[in-house]
Amino acid sequence: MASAFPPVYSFPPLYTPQPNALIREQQVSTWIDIILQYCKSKDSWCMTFEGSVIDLSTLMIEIATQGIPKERESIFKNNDIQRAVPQSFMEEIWKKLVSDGKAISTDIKTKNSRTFYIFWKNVDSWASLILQWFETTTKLNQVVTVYELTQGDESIGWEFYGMPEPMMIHCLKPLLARNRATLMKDEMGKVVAIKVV
Amino acid sequence: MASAFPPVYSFPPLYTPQPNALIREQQVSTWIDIILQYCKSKDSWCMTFEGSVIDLSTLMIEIATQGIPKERESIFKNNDIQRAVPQSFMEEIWKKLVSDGKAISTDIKTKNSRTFYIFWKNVDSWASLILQWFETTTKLNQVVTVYELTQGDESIGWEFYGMPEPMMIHCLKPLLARNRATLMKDEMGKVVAIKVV
Amino acid sequence: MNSKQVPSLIVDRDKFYNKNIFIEEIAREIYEFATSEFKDEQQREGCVMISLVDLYAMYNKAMRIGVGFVSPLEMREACESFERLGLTKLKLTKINQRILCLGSDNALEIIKTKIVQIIEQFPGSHLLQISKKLNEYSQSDWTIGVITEVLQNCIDSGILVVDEQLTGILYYKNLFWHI
Amino acid sequence: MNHKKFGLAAFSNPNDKGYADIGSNVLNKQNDELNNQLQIFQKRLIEFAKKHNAEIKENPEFRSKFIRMCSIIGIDPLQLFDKDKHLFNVEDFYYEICVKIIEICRKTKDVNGGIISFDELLNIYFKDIRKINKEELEKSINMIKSLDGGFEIFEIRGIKFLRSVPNELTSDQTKILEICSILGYSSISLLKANLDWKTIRSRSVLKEMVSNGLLWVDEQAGNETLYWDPSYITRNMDTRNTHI
Repeated sequence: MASAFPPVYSFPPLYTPQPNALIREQQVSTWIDIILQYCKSKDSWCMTFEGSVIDLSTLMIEIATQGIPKERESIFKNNDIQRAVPQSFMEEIWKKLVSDGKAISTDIKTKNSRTFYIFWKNVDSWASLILQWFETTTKLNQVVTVYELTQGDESIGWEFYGMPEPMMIHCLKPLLARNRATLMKDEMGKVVAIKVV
Repeated sequence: MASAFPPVYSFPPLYTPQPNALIREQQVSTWIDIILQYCKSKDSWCMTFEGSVIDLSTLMIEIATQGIPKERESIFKNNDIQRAVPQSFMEEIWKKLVSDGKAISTDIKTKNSRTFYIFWKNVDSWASLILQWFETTTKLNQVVTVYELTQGDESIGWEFYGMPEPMMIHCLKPLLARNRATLMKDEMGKVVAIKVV
Repeated sequence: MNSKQVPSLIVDRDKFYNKNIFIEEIAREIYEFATSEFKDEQQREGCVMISLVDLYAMYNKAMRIGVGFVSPLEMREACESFERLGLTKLKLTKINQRILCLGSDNALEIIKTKIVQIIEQFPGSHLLQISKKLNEYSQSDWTIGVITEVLQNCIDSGILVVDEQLTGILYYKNLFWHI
Repeated sequence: MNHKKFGLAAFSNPNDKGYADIGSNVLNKQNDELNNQLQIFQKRLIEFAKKHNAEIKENPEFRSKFIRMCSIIGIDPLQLFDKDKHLFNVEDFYYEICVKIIEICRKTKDVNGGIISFDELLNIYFKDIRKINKEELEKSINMIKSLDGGFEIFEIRGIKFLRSVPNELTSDQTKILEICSILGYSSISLLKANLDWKTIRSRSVLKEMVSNGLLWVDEQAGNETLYWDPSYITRNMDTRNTHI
């Protein structure tokens, strides 16, 4: 498991916030790289504040039934070298991830959630890829449900296959901004479908 | 308390030995001024290596009873700006204080002590003042005990009032050199009295 | 010699069998490259300053792939011949007797002034903060080395003093001691 | 994973060596595909460069476009030209190493304070670009010296290092790096045990080195703060953990 990480992951001081400002900046960006690569390698869209990748629906069920999610393997804990990132430093890493646009709170409206969608590709790249899907599948000018786009058979093999819907909608923003996409909402205001022109 | 210090005392670089040699020299003399002024304002004759002013007898008692003196406010630690002079730099400052004759080890023979008598007036000035005292009090040509000179009623109001005896004897050196003073010792070789002509 | 194509920025060493001519040609090319590469800095900051080491990497990467890299020595000789060739906007200067830089007139003084201004405004800044302030509009890594040297120069001349903390070296204007 | 879906974005981060994929088949497959694509692309690029050698040489505009394309897709143009099948000029070999060394030193300076071991340069940074040996590396560094940029080679316990910042190490700093070269770290008690240093001295030198970015602090080792040498990150790298 640890071998899937870059060598710096086994470097004990990586887990202590470095006092030297120049090093600290590098250190935070090292953590960001590690998180993005990890999520990508695990085919995961979500990570908890504590650093566990997780299927969002599983998490919901755990919280609903036990009140708290169960303990999971965390990227911030390295048992091989017995080091762990302290909470305050996690805050700092998440703050930077969010401000860099590489993570957003899963509670997109309130931004209160302690779970994050992770963008191991940036939003623009996802948007281009989605556009490419519409072109390849000749779905341009057709109404396509978000479900179809993220879970449908025609998306199998595409990198965004399985992407949670709110994240997908977030990734459509660049297309909306360029007036290439229109969103369709149901009576509750929830986005259910999309048309790309 | 901090307001008793000059503005430079709140200047963070004061606490780092400056790499520029010319600046460093002035920095050390700034420290010396601060130390002398501080001792004077506190009516103190002694300072520990760590920068606390102290009544020598109190210190003796602490060392005798607890083995080490208790922690005190130190001039080298500025909590307002969270800076402290590193020990190696303290060494440098003390070295200069001693070589300038502005401090001597309280252990006058071995010079081993980590406590210093501080001369916020130089030895010659003290000597003249003492001479003046002998003249004013018309004690010339009389044998006067060191106790009388430093603690006697006739010394009240004189700047050297309360000066530790070994320090006083050190201050008499210029008078001895000019053959204006003679020391009287007890059977142990300890100076107990003095005659000034 | 260099006028088959217009305008030919790229010099192909295979065409030159005479070393002096080659050095002259790359001198012009380096000069033009540096001038155009740092046009923005020149306009915005009023000066250009880059260490020869960094320029060496940039110049070869940008201009010499495919025609053959120049050697460090050739680069140095070329820069040394600027004046003789009438290329006067950029000069070789050695900062702090240790780092060779290519700079425009008074570049060191101009950058010093800027850095000291920043430090006066933000006493206790460290290298990263200073370079971010200095490069507010363009984050160019190469300047870090120059900034370090300029800071060192300010310390050597007593304009700045340091506060050594674990966060790094924090810089202050020397307000209390004579230079 | 759909093959067609590897757009240019897949190449977007050239410095990312990816992770060794021992535990993850998916990642393995991904990387294989990525590497295949990369190799095919590189081959094409080299073929293209050979075919259009003359144009590239003659036409500066074309050349700068060609080089820009290389960097847009995240390929260091230097990677395309290796020692044996060099496209243009064989004697440029050392000069290209010089350029690469300078770039590596600049890129890693914030992490290592400007000090990097020969081993790290050779085994980590030059590994994927070009196979070179110690002598070639040293020869190149000596060439760089004529640029007066403060580059110096020094040795600690027989291990060669390159210093790319002009601050010479003090003898105390060197001694600490010597201790670090054994265990990876140093500490006040280690310095006491090995060099008989007093706490004050150790503390002030260690602090100075952290301040200068030469050491990283580790507060999770129990009673004592450990000060790690960043060159340890790659020193013990298992070769099977890196792919070519």
